[in-house]
Formats: sequence, structure tokens, C-alpha cells
Amino acid sequence: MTIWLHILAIALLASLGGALWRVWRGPSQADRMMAAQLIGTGGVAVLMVLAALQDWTLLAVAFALATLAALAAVGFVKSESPDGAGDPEEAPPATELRGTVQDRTRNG
Amino acid sequence: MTALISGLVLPLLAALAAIALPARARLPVALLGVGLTLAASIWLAISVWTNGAITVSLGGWQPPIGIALRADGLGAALGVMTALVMAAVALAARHEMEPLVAGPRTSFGFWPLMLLLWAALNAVFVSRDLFNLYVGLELITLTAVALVAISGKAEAIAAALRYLLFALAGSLLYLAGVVLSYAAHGTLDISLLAARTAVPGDALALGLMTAGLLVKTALFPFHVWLPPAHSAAPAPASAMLSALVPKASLLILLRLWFEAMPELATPVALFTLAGLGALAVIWGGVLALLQARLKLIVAYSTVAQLGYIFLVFPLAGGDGAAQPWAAGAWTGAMFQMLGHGLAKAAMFLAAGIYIAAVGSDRLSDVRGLARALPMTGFAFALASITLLGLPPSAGFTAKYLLMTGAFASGQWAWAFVLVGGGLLAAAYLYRPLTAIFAREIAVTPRPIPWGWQAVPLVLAMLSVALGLLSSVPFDFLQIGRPDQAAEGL
Amino acid sequence: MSLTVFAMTGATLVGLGVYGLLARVHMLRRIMAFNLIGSGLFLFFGAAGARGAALDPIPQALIITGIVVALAASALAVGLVVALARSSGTACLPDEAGDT
Amino acid sequence: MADIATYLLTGLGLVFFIAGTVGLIRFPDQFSRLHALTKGDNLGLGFIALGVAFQTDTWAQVAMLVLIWGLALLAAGTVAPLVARAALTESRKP
Amino acid sequence: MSLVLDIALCALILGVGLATVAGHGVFRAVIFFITYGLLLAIGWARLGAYDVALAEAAISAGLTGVLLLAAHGRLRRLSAAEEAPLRRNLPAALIATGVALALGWAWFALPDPAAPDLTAALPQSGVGNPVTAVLLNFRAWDTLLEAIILLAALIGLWMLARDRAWNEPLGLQYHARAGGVMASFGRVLPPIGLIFGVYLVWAGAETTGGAFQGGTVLAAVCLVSLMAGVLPAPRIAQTAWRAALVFGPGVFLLSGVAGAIFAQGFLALPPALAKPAIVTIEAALTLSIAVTLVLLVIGPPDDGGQDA
Repeated sequence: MTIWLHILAIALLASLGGALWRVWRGPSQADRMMAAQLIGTGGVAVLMVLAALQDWTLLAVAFALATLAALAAVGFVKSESPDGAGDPEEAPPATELRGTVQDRTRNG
Repeated sequence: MTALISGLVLPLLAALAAIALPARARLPVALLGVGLTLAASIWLAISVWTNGAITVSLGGWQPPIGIALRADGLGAALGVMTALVMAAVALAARHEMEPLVAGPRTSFGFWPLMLLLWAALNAVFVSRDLFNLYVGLELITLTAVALVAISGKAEAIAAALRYLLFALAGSLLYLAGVVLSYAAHGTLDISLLAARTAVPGDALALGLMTAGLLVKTALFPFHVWLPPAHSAAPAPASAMLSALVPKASLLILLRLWFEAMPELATPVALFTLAGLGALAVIWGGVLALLQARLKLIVAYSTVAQLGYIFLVFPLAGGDGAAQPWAAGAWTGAMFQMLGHGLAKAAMFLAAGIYIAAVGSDRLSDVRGLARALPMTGFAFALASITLLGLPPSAGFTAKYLLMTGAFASGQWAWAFVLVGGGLLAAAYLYRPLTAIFAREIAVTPRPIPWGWQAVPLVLAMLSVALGLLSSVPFDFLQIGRPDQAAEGL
Repeated sequence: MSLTVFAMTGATLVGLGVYGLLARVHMLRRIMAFNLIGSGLFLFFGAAGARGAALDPIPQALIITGIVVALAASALAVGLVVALARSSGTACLPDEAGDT
Repeated sequence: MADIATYLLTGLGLVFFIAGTVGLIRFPDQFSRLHALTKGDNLGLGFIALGVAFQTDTWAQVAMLVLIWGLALLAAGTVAPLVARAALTESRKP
Repeated sequence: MSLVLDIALCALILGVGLATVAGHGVFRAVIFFITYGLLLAIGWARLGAYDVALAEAAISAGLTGVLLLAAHGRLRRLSAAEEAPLRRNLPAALIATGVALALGWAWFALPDPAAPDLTAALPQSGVGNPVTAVLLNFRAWDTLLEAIILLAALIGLWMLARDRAWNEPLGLQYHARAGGVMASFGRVLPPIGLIFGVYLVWAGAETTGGAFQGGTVLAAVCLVSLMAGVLPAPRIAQTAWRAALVFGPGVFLLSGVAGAIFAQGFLALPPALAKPAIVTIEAALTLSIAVTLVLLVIGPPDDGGQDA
């Protein structure tokens, strides 16, 4: 079991490496943030595995990571809004946006 | 012990109260905190004078488990100097930081920041723990940076950011050394480190800590952040920044080289430190000559004046520590620390009065102000005497003792630095003094309350008195001094 | 052996941070570089503290203190950068704005 | 028995994670990437939590695992549409 | 096997660190920095330093990340988020390599570990978690100053406000669609975070946790709620907020003074009273740390206007 958990953790880390490629590549800021979200979830998974491998108190770290990853995503959404304080659900109305679903390159 | 703890607790409590209490209670509670902390600092000095150095293990935990504090003559003397400067700053700030003058933001932030800075300085003066010193230095850095930025002007923000950049780089260098010494020796206590078994990594650790502290002390060539930061702050803040803040990192430097790891003080290392000090004396002096604003001249002179203190390393450090001249040279450098602190604070507070009176500190605008504000002009002149090292000031005692050490140890080169630095100081102080004491007034000043004008004068007089009555402070500084050498000179 | 890996990682992170601090002029970059240096040092410290028979809690406590101090310094630095950008339109120090 | 369940469930979780990452790398536009992401990693995390749960010593640890997964689901359910909308706004900007 | 895991993890950490420094674009660097904190937390878990892992996950990955994201957003709106591309800088590379090599050398030059012997002291400390014993008892003075540093940074940050904005609410004026996803999240998350934060403080005496970690989690959920427009933004003029800021350090300081009056000295805790005293101090500190961190992240009062 110990060996499997090690392999599992290594494989999960490798999968995080793939997500890191998307952070590097972009192209849009949302792409990078989504990849960071995946890395956050993957980190939680790694910590769960390490908890089984080492010490169950690591679950507290996993919990904290999950909470703080949510905060980072909300912070991103806020900073993306025009005044830095808004909510993408407010305006403009969603109907206007249909058909513009192609990502454009915009590095920041 | 109570005096030592009071010097730490009282400013912290006053700062917390100044943050939490409503606006009308802020000034009274801050001034009360200033008064009580001043009393505690003097009380600490008296108990050190009567009982010798005071050591406290916090929480009853001896090092290496806990943190030890120790007030020796040097720490207590710096504490008293700090208290005098802070009290003067508070009296000046009572006028300058009034809500109607400075606005609600500045008048809110100044008092807690000042009190927190004071607590951090006192903590550094007595701490024996390298990591605790790091925490203390960081508190000093953050409060000092905030005090630079407090005016809100664009150049103040840029100066504060540059200061923070250098200070954080210095902190990290210092921290790297702390990490290495704990990893090697399992202790952070200066006294325990002195008794350690030396390992090869010690030189790297000491080198990193020294480099970090030099950045924070603004020794040449790391001085570039200091003049813009010190001149961009409001005058009472500048007084604290220039007179007190560099002394904290300098004190840690002394503790490292004279107490924790004296055996690493090779002649080359000591020569390098003093050589940088000598370059600072000259470079700071030359740049001070080129400035057109009073505060910038005074700020560049800080770069030069701090340089003198580094002469202590070859004159009293390493093998020289056991020599008869070491006590004199060491004490001379400490006199320079104390005298410069008092005189520099007096100068900045005087500059603050000029700015309040004519709205500018350009030399062309302060012309002739000695006629309208004679006490301030006299204060500036008296403080200049200390910076020049003329008798009977503290600056004279400092340079005399250092000069004696230079001759006695045969290190003549440093004597030239002392003389040359004095001549440069005469040159760069000549312009502001002739401007202030000019016959014609350039700008008619607003009236300044008498009590405010007296503040820098008292500080400047203290810096002279320190030289006049030098035998008591001389003996006081010897209390708990490392490597007690026979006083031969 | 694992400890050596972590210690070398820490040392390399410090080097990366130093490079970022010296070669980058955008102040947010430099704040991140400071954090890289700090965390690299802490990683080195943590590895050193784990060498003995039992894990030494003192480095851990010092590292937690250091992390909090770094956050405080970063917050003030970020505030200063935003204030600088607001007053001068750039997030680089005045004499460096033109450089790389 | 418990070990076999762990092998199977965590293995399945890993497959979902890898699928999510492959989707994140391979899909051409960001909205299908977002889709891959929210499905893949949350299912993956759920299976890993479930698999790890077979190794726990106490029920409190199981509860903690469930709680963490629940929190991750809640966060993903909230954040994904918001990030998607932010992405939409971003792609409309000139 | 575990060495392979550590090497893989360290390779990721280094790759992310390199990308943070070398990649073009400040935003990309910020995202890499967030993932860096996350991977580092896993590194701490591998080193067995669970309390540090918790602090790193909460503070470096979480709060510093949000701080940098928000700053990037503001800079972009001020058109100050762009930067010149990285040019090769040989002196910087030489210095950086020298520093890294020196540290690497120092590692191999380290003598045998010489940690202080805490076996006699720990049972007297009142808590079972040795890290908490060091933070709240053996080296409580460091921890007290650390809490003061957070406070000093906040006062310093407030000094960067414009004078005319001083009486405005702190930070940006967050708003969200009422009943929308964000607003609901802002309502659901705080109770969960509150329970978890309190658990971390309570558990910190015996196992992984502590005041700073718990305070950070509380701060995180409060920030989500503030950003979702659920909590109103505080103002500096509100006495309750300022009192909450100084409450923790004040309790800590006064309990230290009580130690000087009633026990062996400043910050001394008699073994019989140590546990309740530490839990009380931690509870008070947690409140203040949470409030301080929230206010540090949202920034000084802002009226949204431009400078002339």
C-alpha cells in the first residue's frame, strides 16, 4: 500500500505538471486561472494521499488549501471585472455575449 | 528587570491605545506613553549604573530554549538617547502633527507608528537572540517605511518603496546568516554563540548577517536609499529615522563582531569595514556639499557621520580588543553614536521649524531666519559643533578618543579620515549656517510657538553637554562591555 | 538524502529569487522575488531542522513567524506599489522605469 | 479488502485527474477546457477521497475527507461559472 | 520511492519558481506564484512540518496570492501592469549563482545537528504541540512582536490613502448580483470557515493548527464574504474594528505583564495555568489576526478617484 500511495502521489504531481504547462501557455488570463484551480484541487488530492501515507493531521492542510483556493479564484474574478470590485454575473446581460466564444490572445 | 520590561511594554501599550481610542484621546494617551517610556528608559539606565548589566530570561526559559534580554551600558545608553530624541520628537509633533495642520490621516498614523518604532528600537537594544533581533528589525523597517511615506507625496512614496526594497534585501541577508548559525549551532543566543565550537560555515553566516546589516545601516555603497527617504519624511519622522533607526542595525553589527563571533574578526575584514566607513565619510560629505535643501544636506551628513563609527572595527576589534587603546576607541565610537543621534535629531527638528515657518527648506528660502527664530538658529549651530567634532561637544570626545586609538595602534590612515571628514563637515555645514545667519531675511516667517523652538535647542545642548560631562557616560558605557581591556589611555 | 534534495531546492530558490530581484524592475516581480528568497531560506532551514533524530520544533516556529512577517512586508510593499502607480503611472522605481 | 478498494478507487481518481489535465492541455478553446477541468478534477478528487477513506483509523477522518470534497465541489460549482463569465468578458475586450 | 516523490516535488517547485522569475507577463508570474505556495505547502508536508505546511498553504498560496491578484488588477487599470521583456543580465546571474552555491556549500559544511533539548521543558509548557509550545511559551516575545508587525504594516498601509478618502470605507467597494452565485457563496462559506478556523486554534494546542493558521482561514472566508458584497466594508472611524485589531496583541501583552506581577517574570506562564492561558491568548490573537489580515488584503480607504 505504501508503494502504491507513493506512485499515486507522483502520478498526481505529474498531472499537476501538465496543468502547469497550461499556466505557462495561457493564452488568456482565465486559462491560467483555471489551470491554477486544477492545480489547487490536485494539491488537495496529493495532501489526502500524503495524509494516508504519513499523518492524518495533513487533512487540515488539505482543508485549508481548498478554502484558500476558492478565495484566490474569487479574487481573480473580482480583479478581472472593470472596476476591480464587480461580479461577472451583473452586467452586461448574458444574451449579448452569445457567439463570442473564441479565446483571444491577451497576455497580462 | 521591571525597568527593562517597562521600556518594552509601555510604548506598545500606548501604541495599541492610540490605535483603538477615539481621536480626542489619541494625543493625551500618546504623550502619556512617551512620558512613561522616557521615565522607564532613565530608570533602566539608573539601575544599570547601580547594579551593573541586567539580564532577563523571558518567560523563565533560559537560552537556547527561550529568549534572553540583557541591558548593558551601551544598550541602556542608546535607550536613554532614544528616549530623549523621542520625547523631543513628540513635543515637536504635537504642533506639526496636529489634525488641523497635518490632516486626520497623518495625525492618526504618526503616534502609533512612532510608539511602535520606539518599542522596536528598545527591543533591539536589549535583545540577545539573533532571530528576535530579526523580528525587531522588521518592525523597525515597516514603521520607518510608513513614516517616510506618511506625507503622501509622490516622491515620498517612491523613496519609501526604495527604502523598503533595500531594507527587505538587508533583512533577508541577515536572516540567511541567522538560519546558517542556528543550523550549525542549535542556538540563537549571542552569549551561547560566543562559546560555540567554530565551524567553517560561521564565516559565511557572519558575512551574510554583516552584509544585511550594512544595507540597513546605509553604509557606503548601500547608502543610496537613505537621503531621499530621510528628506522626504516630515521633519519629526526624519529626526527619528536619521538619529535612531540606523543605530539599531549598527548595534547588532557591534554585538556580532565584538561579542558573538570575535575570533572571526580578521584584519582584512576589519579593514574592509572601516574602509567602507571612510569612503562613506568622504562620499557623504562631498554629496552633502552639492545639495540645495537643508534636509538633504542633513540627510547626506548622516551617511558621512555613520561612517566614523565603523572605524571602531580595526581600532578596537579583532586582536586589538585586548590592547590598552581599545576601550578608548570603542567608547569614542559609542560617543559618536550618541552624539550624532542627539545632534541629528536637533537639526531635523530645526529644519521642521523652518519648513513650518517659511514653507520650504531650500537654502535660498531659509536665509536670515536666525534673526526671526534665534533659538532655532542657535540650535542648528550647536548641533553643527557636534557634527564638526569641535570641543566641547560629544562629537569632539568621540573623535578625540578615536584619534588617540588610531595613533596608539599605529593605524595613522584613520586619523586622516577623522581630520578630512571634519574639514568636509565644515565645508558642507558652512553653506546652511551662512544662509541661516545671513543679515537679510528672504521670506518673512510665520510665528512659531516658543515651546516648539526650544525643543531642538535642548537636544543640541544635550549633545554638547554629553561632551562636557564625558567622564560619567564614559564609565557608564563600560558596563557589561565585552573584552574588558585595561584602560591604559 | 531527501533532506539534501530539499536543502538544494531551497538554495536554488534563493538564487532564483536573487536573480529576479536584480534583473526585474516591475515592483510586483520584486515582491514575488523577495518571497521566493524567503521561502527558499525557510526550506533550507526546515531541512536543516529535520536532520536530527527528532524534528526540531524551533525552526518550524521561526519559519511560521517568518512567513507571517513576509506577508506583512508584502502587503505594505504592494500598497506602496499601487500608490506609486497611482501617483506616477508606473510600477517601477523612477530611475529604473526605462530599463528592462 | 479495504486495500483493494483503495487501489481501485484511487486508481480511478487518478485516471480522472489525468483525463482532466489532458483535456486542459489538448482542448482547443477555453470553454471546453473549463468543462474538462470541473468534471475531471472534482470526480477525481472524490474517488481519491473515497479510496483514501478506506485507510482511515477513525470516523472523524472520514468525515474530514467528505467535508474537504464537499468544500471543493462547492468552490468549483461557484468558481467555474464565475471564471467562465470572466473569461467571456475578457475575450470580448479589444 | 519516497526519494523519487521528493525529487519530483522539488523539480516542480523549482520549475514553478523559475517560471515566476523568468516568464514574461506579470499576471502569469502571479499565477505561478500562487501555485508555488501550494507546492511548497506539499513540500512542508513531506518534511513533516505540518504546522508550517498549514501556514504556507493559507498565507503564501492564499492570502499573498489574492493580494498580488488584486494589485495586478489595480495596476492594470492604472496601465502600470506591463513590463519590458527580460533581458539577459550577466552580473545578476553571477551573483544569484554565487549565492545559491554558497548556500549549497554551507549545507554540506554543516556540523552534526545540535538542536536544543526540549524534553524537560515541553511537559512544563502546557501544550502537546511542540511548535505551539515554542510560539506561545518559549519564544512568546517573538510571537507578540510578530502580531505587532502585522498591525504596524496595516497602519503603514492606511498611511497610503489619499487624505480626502480617509473617511471612506476600506478598499474597493465590492458588489455582486444579489442572489447570484457569488453572493450565495459569500453566505455559505463563512460558517464552514468559521468552524474550521476555530477548530484549528483549539486543536493547535495538541496537534496541527494555531492562531496564525486559524486566523488566516477566518480572514479568507471573511474576504470571500466581503468580496461577495455580503459583509459591508469597514471604515477606520469605526471604533469596534480598531478595537478588534488591538484586542489580541493587548491580551497577549497584558497576560505577559500579569506573568511579571504574579509569576516568575514577563511572559511567564505557570505550568498549571499554561494551557488555559495559551488557549485564551490564541483565541484573542486569532480574532485580531483575522481582522488585520482582512484589512491588509483589502487595502487603504479608496474613493476611486484619480490623482490630479
